[in-house]
This record gives sequence, structure tokens and C-alpha cells, in this order.
Amino acid sequence: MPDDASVTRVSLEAAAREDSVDLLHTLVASLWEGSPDVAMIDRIRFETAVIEVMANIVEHAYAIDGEGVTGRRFDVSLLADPTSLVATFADDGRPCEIDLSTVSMPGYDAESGRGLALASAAVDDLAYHRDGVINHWSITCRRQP
Amino acid sequence: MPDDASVTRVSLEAAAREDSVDLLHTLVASLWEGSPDVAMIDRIRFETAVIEVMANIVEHAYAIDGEGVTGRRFDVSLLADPTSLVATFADDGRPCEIDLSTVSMPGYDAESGRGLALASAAVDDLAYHRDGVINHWSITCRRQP
Amino acid sequence: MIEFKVETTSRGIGVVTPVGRLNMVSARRLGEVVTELVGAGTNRIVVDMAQTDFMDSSGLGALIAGLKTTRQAGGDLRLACPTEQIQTVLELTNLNKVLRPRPTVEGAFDA
Amino acid sequence: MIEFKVETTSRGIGVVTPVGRLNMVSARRLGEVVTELVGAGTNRIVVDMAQTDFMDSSGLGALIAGLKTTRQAGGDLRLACPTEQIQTVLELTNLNKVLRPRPTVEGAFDA
Ligand SMILES: Nc1ncnc2c1ncn2[C@@H]1O[C@H](COP(=O)(O)OP(=O)(O)O)[C@@H](O)[C@H]1O
Ligand SMILES: Nc1ncnc2c1ncn2[C@@H]1O[C@H](COP(=O)(O)OP(=O)(O)O)[C@@H](O)[C@H]1O
Repeated sequence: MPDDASVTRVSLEAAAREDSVDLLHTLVASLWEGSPDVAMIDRIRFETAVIEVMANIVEHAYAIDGEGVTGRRFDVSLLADPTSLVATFADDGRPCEIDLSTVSMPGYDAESGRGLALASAAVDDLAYHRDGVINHWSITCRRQP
Repeated sequence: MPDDASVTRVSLEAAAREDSVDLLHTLVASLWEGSPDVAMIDRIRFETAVIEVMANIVEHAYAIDGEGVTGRRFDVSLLADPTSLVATFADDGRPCEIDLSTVSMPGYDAESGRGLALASAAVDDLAYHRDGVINHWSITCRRQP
Repeated sequence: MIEFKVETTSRGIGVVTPVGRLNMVSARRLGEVVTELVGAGTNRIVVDMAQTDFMDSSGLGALIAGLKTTRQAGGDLRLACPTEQIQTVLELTNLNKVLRPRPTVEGAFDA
Repeated sequence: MIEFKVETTSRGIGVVTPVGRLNMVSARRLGEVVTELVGAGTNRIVVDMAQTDFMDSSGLGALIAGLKTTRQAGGDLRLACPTEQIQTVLELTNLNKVLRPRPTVEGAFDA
């Protein structure tokens, strides 16, 4: 248990499926219940990035598995403290082959390809690294003063 | 990350306050979103016991602190697997001086004193132990087959 | 997380509808609502539980307190339309006899 | 987590109201709703976002696809009443010009 009364942390381990996105929305709602003073714009930036990363994990990291494969897992931890909002994800899916530093917004008529660019634009930091067979994503959003 | 695709675990660390009860309801809702096949009666039994233990932590473990004291913390982890629902709590409040084996339902006209008796009646196992300065509560509910 | 709707019927029966969860935070307010109604001369009260998502032991305590307050004033307090969680809690605490739930708000004082 | 309400006004404009979240699961269905409307001859469509709690990049993709489908049929797709989250997403993706949100559903095709 951390010492600071104004820290809330919620976390989740579950199967990585399309409906995990809805589950994560509910988890984010519980973060705001624990830290009701987070400003609306910070909530929006953080939740937008968190949901994009979750969708990326479900869509890309598991895409090759096909219908028959189950058992893919992920975990996510969300933290709110007085200065920042932090999310960390881990999953055992395929490695992410995209270089986040070169992610850019596609043209206005593209029907996809905006997920990571939006996540990156929404928050102060979006990072990815692979450690052994595990993908790690982290999101940091500095709260408005 | 556990191996079993049908395991969901959600957890929370936050300040122990009256509104933590509402936060925990939201966390329980995310457990059901991750494990949608849990029967209604098992959901009811588990959530009833979980909320009673949370209320006990907020009410009794911190009661002596008075208005000025902040910084009391708790954490809780909720797990659903194919056979059971398990909750484990930890908090740094005062020790619980009640013997759970002797808890009984008060008379029908009592206006309080039913919390732990109700939690205990609702689930298959309710346990408490103190470890150093930390209180640990655990709740186990076997799912209907 | 809770709202209380309060109405008085043409037969002089108070109907209190807790919308949301009845827990350690909101149970106090249920007690106050009942006390106010009885103070204003309404001693027959139906608590309509159809929209009460969840009730814990403090909610039960507030109902028992309300039962005593109304009976002391020569009236009664009755529960109507409990959800499955509330029925379960009444059974587990053996209060389903003293707080016997009625199937409708309208008929709660008929027998 | 989502429901789509679909109406056609007396001026022949289709109004689609996503209620809930527009994400990777529900975005597909928005695309289908637009395609069906255009197939039935309604090529001017307003998407009323007042009740859309959240939209992600797949929701945006479905709106862009809908814009193309309606324009190819000689019509257009317009957004009305976006919530703050949706306005933020439109700004961050530079789509607030091509999907310029209108303040009302009724006036969405007036200019
Ligand atoms: N985890 C990943 N592994 C491999 N390729 C990825 C991954 N994430 C994104 N990409 C690729 O990067 C591009 C942008 O993807 P993204 O921003 O996630 O948008 P979208 O979800 O709409 O495809 C796409 O071409 C996609 O295939
Ligand atoms: N954590 C605790 N520490 C000390 N006493 C407790 C604790 N929990 C319960 N008790 C005592 O046990 C009795 C039953 O408590 P409980 O079941 O929690 O109902 P209530 O919350 O309505 O008091 C009460 O007399 C209460 O003071």
C-alpha cells in the first residue's frame, strides 16, 4: 500500500478479446471514482490513449492467431496521483513492429491507421518495449495544474 | 499473466473512505464484464460479502482516527475463475477484535451489527488474519456448477 | 449514487423510492426521509425497492429503524418490489418475515 | 454497449444516433447502417453524437467511410452535437475540418 492518500491504482488481468475494451472503460471509470479531482480534459486524453493501446493489443498482437487460438492474456495497471496519470500494459502476443517515433497521422480520407498516432497525440508520452516474450506499453499524461 | 483464458483478476489500491464503497461496486462490475458467465446468484453472494467487508474496513479499522487523520489505505484483489470467486483485502488500519467463528445474526429489531454475519452467510468462506500491522480479509465463493 | 423519490398517495400513504444503492452513505438519508414523513403525520410508508440496485446491512438497519419509527406512531413500514439481491439479503439475515416484501406498491397496505 | 437509432426526416435526411461507445466492435455496425441508408436512397446523413459517450479511431474510420459512401452517391455525411471527448479526438486527428461538427441535428444540412 503506497503512503499517499491521493493515489489510486486499479489493475486488471484478463483474456485479450474485443470485449476487453468495454471492460477497460469500466476500469477507467473506477479510477475516476477513486480520484474524483482529475480534470475532464485529462480524463479524455488518458482514456482515449488507453483505449487505443488496448485496441491495438487486441487487433495486432493477436491478429495472426486465428479463430481457434485462445488463452492470450494481458494485464493493465492504471495509476492516478496528484501530478500524473500512468497506464502500463503487458501482453504475451506478437511483437509490435512499428517504430513509435515515426508514427504519423494518415491523410484525411484514410479509413484506418490512426490508432497509435491518436494515442501518441493525446498524451505526453507513449512508449513500447519488448522484454523476452512480453510486450510492454506505457502511457503517461501529466495532469493540468 | 496466468495461463487460463477464463480467469479475470481486477485489483485496486486507494484511500479508505466512505466513497471507496462505490468505487468497489464499479470494480466488481468490471469483474463481471471480464467473466460474463458468472451466474446471478453467485454475483449477488460475492458482491454482498465484498461490500460488507469494505464497509467494515472503512467503519471499524479506521474509526478511531477521527476527522483529521488521512492517508489510511487499502487494497483489494478480485478473481473469477471457472470454479470460484475470490476477494482478498489488505489494510493498515486497527486490528479487528472480533472472532468470526462466533459472529451471529442479531435479533430482528437490531439496527446494526449484521455486517459480518451477512458477509459470512452469503459466501462459502470468510476469513481474517492480522500480519504485522496489516489486516487481511479473504472471501471465497464456490460458483454453482 | 442514490436519489430518493418521495410521494404521498391519495390514501395518505408515503411512498419512498430509493434509486441507486442503499449503503453506509445513503442509509442515513433513508432514515431521515422516514423520520420527516412521520413527523409530518404520514405513518404508513411503502419503500419501493424496484430501483434499488443494491442494499447492504446498513440499508437493512435503516429499514428496521424506519419500521420502529412508523409503528411507534401507530403506522407501519412495508417493502415492495425487491430485486433479487435485496431478496437474497432479506433471506440471509432472516428479516424476510419482519420486512415481508409485497409484490406491488399499490397493494402493500392491503393485507 | 451501443445502440443505433435511425430516423428519416420529412426532408429526406437520415439521422443516425449512436447511443453508447463507438469503438472497434461497434464501428462496423455504423458502417453497415450508413451503407443501408444510402442503398435505400438516403444519401444525406446526420450522425447525432450527443449520446455517443466515447469514440476511438475505428469510430473515426467508420465516419470517414460513411462520408465517402454518401458523397459517392451525391450526398454528404455530417456530424452534430459532439461531446467533449469527440471534439478532442477530431482535433487531435485533424479531422475537424473534414468532419466539421454542427451544433444542431436540424441545422446540420443548412450550410
Ligand atoms: N502492434 C503492431 N504490430 C504490427 N504492426 C502494427 C502494430 N500496430 C500498428 N501496426 C501497423 O501500423 C499502422 C498503424 O496502425 P494503428 O495506428 O494501430 O491503426 P489501426 O489500428 O487503424 O490499424 C498499421 O499499418 C498497422 O498495421
Ligand atoms: N473490525 C472490527 N474491529 C472491532 N470490532 C468490530 C470490527 N468489526 C465488527 N466489530 C464489532 O462487531 C459487531 C458486529 O459488527 P458488524 O458485523 O461489522 O456490523 P456493523 O457494521 O453493523 O456494526 C459490532 O459490535 C462491531 O463493533
